[in-house]
Amino acid sequence: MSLDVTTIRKDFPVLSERINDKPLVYLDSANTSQKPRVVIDALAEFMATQNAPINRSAYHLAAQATERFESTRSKIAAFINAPRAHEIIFTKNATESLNLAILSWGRANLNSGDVVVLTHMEHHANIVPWHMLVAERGIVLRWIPLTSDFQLDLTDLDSILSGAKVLSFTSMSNVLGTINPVERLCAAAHKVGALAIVDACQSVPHQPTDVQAWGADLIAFSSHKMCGPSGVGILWGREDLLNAMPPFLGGGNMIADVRVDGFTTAPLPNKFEAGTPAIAEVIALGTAVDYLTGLGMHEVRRHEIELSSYVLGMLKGRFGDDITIHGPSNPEVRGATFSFAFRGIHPHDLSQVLDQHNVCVRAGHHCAKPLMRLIGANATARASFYLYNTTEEADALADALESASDIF
Amino acid sequence: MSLDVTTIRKDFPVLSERINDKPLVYLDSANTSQKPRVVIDALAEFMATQNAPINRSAYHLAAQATERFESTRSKIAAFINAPRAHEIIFTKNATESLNLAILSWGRANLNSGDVVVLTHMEHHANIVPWHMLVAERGIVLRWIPLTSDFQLDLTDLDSILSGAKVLSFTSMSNVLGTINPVERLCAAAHKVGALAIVDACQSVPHQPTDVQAWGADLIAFSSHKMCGPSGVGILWGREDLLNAMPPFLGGGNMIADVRVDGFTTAPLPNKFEAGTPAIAEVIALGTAVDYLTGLGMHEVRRHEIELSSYVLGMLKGRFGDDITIHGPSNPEVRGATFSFAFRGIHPHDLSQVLDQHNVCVRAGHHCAKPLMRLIGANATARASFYLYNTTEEADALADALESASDIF
Amino acid sequence: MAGLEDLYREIILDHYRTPRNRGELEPPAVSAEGHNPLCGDEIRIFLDVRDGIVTDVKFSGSGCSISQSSASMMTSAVKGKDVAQVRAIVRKFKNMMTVEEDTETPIDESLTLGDLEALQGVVKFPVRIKCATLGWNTLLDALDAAKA
Amino acid sequence: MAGLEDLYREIILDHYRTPRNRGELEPPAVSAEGHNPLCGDEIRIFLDVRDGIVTDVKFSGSGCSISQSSASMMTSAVKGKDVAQVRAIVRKFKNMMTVEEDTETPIDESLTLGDLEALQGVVKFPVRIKCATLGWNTLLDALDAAKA
Ligand SMILES: Cc1ncc(COP(=O)(O)O)c(C=O)c1O
Ligand SMILES: Cc1ncc(COP(=O)(O)O)c(C=O)c1O
Repeated sequence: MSLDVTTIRKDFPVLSERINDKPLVYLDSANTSQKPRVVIDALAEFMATQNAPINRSAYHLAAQATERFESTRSKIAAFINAPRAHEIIFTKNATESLNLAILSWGRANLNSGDVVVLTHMEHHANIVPWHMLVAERGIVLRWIPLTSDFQLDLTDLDSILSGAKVLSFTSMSNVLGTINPVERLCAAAHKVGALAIVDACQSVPHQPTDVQAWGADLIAFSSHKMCGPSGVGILWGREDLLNAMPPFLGGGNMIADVRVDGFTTAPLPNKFEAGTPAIAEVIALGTAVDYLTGLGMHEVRRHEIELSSYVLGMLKGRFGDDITIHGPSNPEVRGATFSFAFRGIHPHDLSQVLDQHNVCVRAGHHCAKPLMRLIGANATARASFYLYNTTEEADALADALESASDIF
Repeated sequence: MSLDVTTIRKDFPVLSERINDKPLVYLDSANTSQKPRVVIDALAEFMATQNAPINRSAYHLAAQATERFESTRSKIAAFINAPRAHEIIFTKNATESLNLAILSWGRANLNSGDVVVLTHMEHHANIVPWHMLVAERGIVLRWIPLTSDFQLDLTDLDSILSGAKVLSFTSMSNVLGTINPVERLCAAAHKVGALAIVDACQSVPHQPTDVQAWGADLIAFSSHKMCGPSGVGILWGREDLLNAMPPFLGGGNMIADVRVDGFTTAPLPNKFEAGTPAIAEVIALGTAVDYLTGLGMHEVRRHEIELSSYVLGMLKGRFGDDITIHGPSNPEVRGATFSFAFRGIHPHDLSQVLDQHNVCVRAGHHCAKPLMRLIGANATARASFYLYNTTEEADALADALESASDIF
Repeated sequence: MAGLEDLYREIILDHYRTPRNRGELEPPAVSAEGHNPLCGDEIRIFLDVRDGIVTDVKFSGSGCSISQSSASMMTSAVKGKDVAQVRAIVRKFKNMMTVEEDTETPIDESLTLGDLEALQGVVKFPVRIKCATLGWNTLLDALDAAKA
Repeated sequence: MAGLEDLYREIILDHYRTPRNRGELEPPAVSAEGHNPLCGDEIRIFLDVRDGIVTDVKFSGSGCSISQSSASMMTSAVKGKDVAQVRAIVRKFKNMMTVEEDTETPIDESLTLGDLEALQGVVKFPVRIKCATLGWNTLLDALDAAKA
């Protein structure tokens, strides 16, 4: 059974918006996804009729809010096949999740000269916190290079990993679309006794996730890229690992006891959830997970493979060498995210022209400047597709591209 | 002109909810406030028709989202009389704001033996991060004691502050209701060359705020306590101070450049806003600020003084020595937040019985265990009133309290 | 919505008003301390284990009617039992409270919880489950301390 | 919604296609580097200041049509002017772009921006203001470097 995209599109109010009487062609879901009506309603409904604090108060309204909040934790655990719900930590975004994982674990475990391996296709969120540890503790970074088809070059993996304490990498590149072999990488990390951290931002919204099959130690992703509200990130970690990590932010909810001379931490997950969380947003994220589960993540993935095949063929067919797509040519090893260069037109100008046709693409470095330097561009234009996008929208992108040449 | 509370109550959908056919009496706003319809609508409307990333993309939808997001920054700046909008940093809650201020500034500026002064009425959010610095760097904490009327005892202020590097304190106690003399405390801190950090969580929603009149250096507060959505906190800091502080979380949006061998930070405010923020929630917080400004913060404060006078007199009148209110007896130096002990009934049991009457109060340590030890209780019951509460609701609280004696 | 009568059964209020085994034990008895981080309740369990038998048990601290009565009933239920039996009772009680983590090992159906069954109503008030189980989790810590 | 014709005026595209003063200057000329963190554009401004006069100015780097043409027009506008005049022009331009921070000091009304006025349309595309001002902010850094 494949996705019924016509019906799905009706679930997303913004997709029916018209600007200057033309339909919106939203191709920026790798940045942030649109939200289905059920998620918006869950959020508004909670705020209007059930709003209450969690964990702290005993009255009915608060107890109900706590239960609903915790039910999202269980839903997320099931969604990524995490063994225990209390291994799910809610943060504000994937960036905080990664900082928590990297800085909390790193400050407790890494010392001068310790080697951390990253890849050349990481997002700044999986680079800058490591740079901070380079400055703080003198750790050393190594980088896995790329092949000419924009995949990780694993030829020398063993020697790159040798002696490493951590391998931290993205499951799917937000620039190239490349899907990395997560299981293989986690296994290789574990073989040398290194921790495996996965930036799962770009894959969790687009394909089934099984952290146990991956064999990962810590993974991070964001609600806002998977049909959920903004303001929520997720960190999953192995229970023993999270238990051994020092707390990251201090305050209410994360303590067992506080005295004038010290504090003790609460058990998981509270230990890592200081302060009042994004209560309504987490609850609405639960609705987003239900929505995605209802569609079926295998079907979402299949839809995006079909879209990728179409987009790759169509763009090459129409524009030949006038377009350069920075990413794998095989739809099976990539998501439907396409960075490209077109007829020498600067991506910023390109996206401005596309916007006149209501075609929304991102132009820039996509928070991956080291990768951009490798590609040899300051910026690319990026069109990223999701479960609600169609081949007609890909055509609209191509039509709009055509018109850009008229100006420049 | 005083508040028209009857009309205001209609703005808050949850206040019309009935449970078991009895009205809801929400007296837990010090924990989290209810949300007016305009805020819920702004959030839902943005998600349904204007949802887009900010800062990163050039197309119309994204530009519009960026503008609306930034307009909240300006509104918040005006609301607290901050000189520059880019001094406003959005976080996930006041707890993150305090951790950012304390850990970022503290790690760069505090060393073994350095003295930090807190008060005996602080929330865990303004204690635990300091404990973390005690463990990390060997700083020393001193505590300003309380008077018998639950105000700060400033008799020995000069000697407590002598040699201190920081004075960090709450503008209003979330347990006692006590409003502290912020200007005087900031001035005293500056006299000894100490930094003045204000936990403004409990005062910003309830009275006019002027950070320049206060003379504060850094202040923190939360959206969810001031009619805004959950998932957003605010840090304000003096520009020069924020510029000199190292970044706190690393990732996208906070960088000027990232190379394989290091990074440079973006200017304020981005430097402290790593990753995708709570876009829709920040925009809806702007609507909450408009709402509060429309009512007038002076009027809100006056309403709460009137409520306080009534509550204090009525509870004492009905229950005499059967009730002990842990907080100042003078409505002019307190907010409408009342922690109390009643006829020896454990607060948890009390709140359970009140809940049968739909009266929502918090029972517990209110994230202020050092203060609770001073009061000599593990827990108190706390009824906290806001702009939408009435004297009738105070009476409903008293009626419900009466019925608790029947059980215990 | 569950009514208060489900929560505040007479036997519970009786144990709250007249706690059994309240007090402390001197070493060589062991002890453990438990906190309910949400409401501030604190409890201390004292345990005298000799030849694998819990010969004496006491509790101190302060808390709500549910945490105090549950601790009181618990001490009555485990006093004089051998450690294996005590652990089985804890499992059975936590299972009734829906919070037993080990869901693989079967629960001993032959055990009866007696008065403790009065606490079943707490399950309808999920926030209070932590109150009811505070003493029990602390007892487990004390048992571990006795073994060490 | 503003149309593309407001943004991509002919004079802008002309400076984009045929940039003036593109290149580098050797020391003793000073230089400064600017980044647009949002889109990745980079620019480098080279400045030769002698006796308070900007005797030569060049720019290098890469970016969109707006950032490149704005830098190109800027170099034409400031070359040969004295430093005070240059700073006044920068202020006037940034004021037109709605991003001049110093709103107290009056803007010199007698100054004319000439071709640069073509960039006024950028204001209707707020995201692009950073593109238009990138070279100008970098010029200010270079002026500071020349003074030091
Ligand atoms: C691969 C990758 N990692 C991390 C992030 C950061 O996510 P967020 O901005 O939600 O914190 C993103 C998205 O921006 C991403 O694409
Ligand atoms: C005085 C005070 N400080 C800090 C906080 C923490 O705020 P938040 O939970 O929104 O981070 C609160 C509220 O819980 C508070 O009342």
